[in-house]
Amino acid sequence: MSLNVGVREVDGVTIVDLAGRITLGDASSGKLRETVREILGKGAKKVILNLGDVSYIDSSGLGELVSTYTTASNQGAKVKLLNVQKKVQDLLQITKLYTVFDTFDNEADAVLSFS
Amino acid sequence: MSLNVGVREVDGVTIVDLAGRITLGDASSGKLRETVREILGKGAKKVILNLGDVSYIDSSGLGELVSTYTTASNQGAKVKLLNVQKKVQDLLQITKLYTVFDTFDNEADAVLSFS
Amino acid sequence: MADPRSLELKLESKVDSVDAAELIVQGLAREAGHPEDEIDHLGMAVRESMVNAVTHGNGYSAEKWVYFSARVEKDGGLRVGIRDEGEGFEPRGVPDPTAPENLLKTSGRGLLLMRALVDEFSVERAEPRGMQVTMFKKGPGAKRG
Amino acid sequence: MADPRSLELKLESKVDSVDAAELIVQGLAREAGHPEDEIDHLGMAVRESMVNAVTHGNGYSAEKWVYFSARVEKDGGLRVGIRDEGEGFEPRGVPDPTAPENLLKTSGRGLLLMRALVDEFSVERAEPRGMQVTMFKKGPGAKRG
Ligand SMILES: Nc1ncnc2c1ncn2[C@@H]1O[C@H](COP(=O)(O)OP(=O)(O)O)[C@@H](O)[C@H]1O
Ligand SMILES: Nc1ncnc2c1ncn2[C@@H]1O[C@H](COP(=O)(O)OP(=O)(O)O)[C@@H](O)[C@H]1O
Repeated sequence: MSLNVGVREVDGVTIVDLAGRITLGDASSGKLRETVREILGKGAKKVILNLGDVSYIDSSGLGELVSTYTTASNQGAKVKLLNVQKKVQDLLQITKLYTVFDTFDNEADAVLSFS
Repeated sequence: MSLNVGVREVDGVTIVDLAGRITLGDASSGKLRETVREILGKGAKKVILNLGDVSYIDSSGLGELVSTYTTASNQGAKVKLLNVQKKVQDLLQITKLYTVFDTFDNEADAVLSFS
Repeated sequence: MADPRSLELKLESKVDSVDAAELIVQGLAREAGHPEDEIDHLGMAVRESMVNAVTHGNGYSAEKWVYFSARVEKDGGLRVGIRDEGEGFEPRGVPDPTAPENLLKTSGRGLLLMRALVDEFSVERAEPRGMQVTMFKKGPGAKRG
Repeated sequence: MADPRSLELKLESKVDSVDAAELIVQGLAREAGHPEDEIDHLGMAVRESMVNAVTHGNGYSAEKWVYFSARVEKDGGLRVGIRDEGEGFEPRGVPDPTAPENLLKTSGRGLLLMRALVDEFSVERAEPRGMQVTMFKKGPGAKRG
């Protein structure tokens, strides 16, 4: 149960590609948190979390997403979500977190939304 | 995890219809054994076990089939198998029990084989 | 028609037990013919409840057990029980995580998710201690209410 | 590519633990993309081994545990370990159940089935007591040997 994290940049926007599960008790949460801290440390202000390959998330994982959001906000940065799978979308709905996150189905739209 | 057992007669042959799982630790094994004892007690000499709806069997279940076979033999009766599913057939193969049991895919053929 | 079956386990207070309970329930639901998205939902609800039992309830203690039970009914309905040996808590005292002032908290969404993901849900104090969670997912043939 | 994951459980010496281990392994194998008939075979092998640990090994004793572990590798290969706390036995002393003189025995086919149903199998005495069974099923992409 691991989370793979990759980072790339497109037109001044930092895209974090996530693949796997974000749940309690594995190294996954730590990895996401650390990556985002690093990115923000380098001065990134526009961040997209690509959840296209995140098949599973639990309430701890949702907490991690929120933590990413608030950490970024505190440093004047913005976090948006890309390619949220139906299963995860359902959880954002139930928890009303969809009111917190801008979400996109298309990478180009997500990148453009920052300008 | 239950086994359902039904008994009927066709042309002097007693057909025992089994449905479910035959495994250790549930009431299933007892049920099969008891039914066969009853049938033999009533003088049946030609018995078919219809395994068409038996989806799962373990080594205890195989032991039950063998026990049925030997109990019957001791009373001059014969037990044959009908509609053995692929999964169960594989186990008969591995254990060479296919050399003990006559098996049929067709009820009419199975019934005829006794005459 | 599903094969009625049930199992009861005493599980250690650790994350592996969470995974185990989730896999077991998913397997039983699949066998009973539940559709894939319902299997996922039930699995998630069980996961959340097991996490609470292991963390908040038993505090990962090697001296405390999680009592897990699952029962498949004739029509495929699936009842799951999860009991811990912790201090217990007052469910009515848990703040609503969807209230605007709580929306940016990093925890507190487990009970909300459990309630939303199954057909029946209850959480109450257990004897002699701890909490008892019970959830029920209707059989695949049952009309949704 | 499968998500590598693993779990270790201490299970009671009862039939419910057999069902639990089988469901867990089937779930992991399904997640890792094994085909249905291989999932069945692995599940059966695990069932047979758990039955031996619970009955012959631990004699259903409430004081003895079955130590179960499962590990999914990157390529989907699945390794399962089952250890009991019984007296142990000498595997080479077990009669061949396919020999003509044993064919009508009502038991003694478990080890034969386990060996036939997985890709690698071993059973050996464990420290400080009991038996350790290890089985391995290759990942769904691996060439069958
Ligand atoms: N089994 C339990 N034992 C003790 N306290 C619990 C238990 N389950 C839940 N709680 C309490 O209820 C709160 C809310 O739980 P939950 O909604 O699952 O969110 P979270 O686990 O993220 O805090 C927990 O923070 C905890 O204080
Ligand atoms: N874990 C174990 N501990 C002690 N003895 C065992 C164990 N597993 C197997 N055995 C011995 O090996 C024999 C053969 O086992 P097996 O092939 O599984 O068939 P069965 O369980 O039907 O007898 C058993 O009868 C038992 O004597």
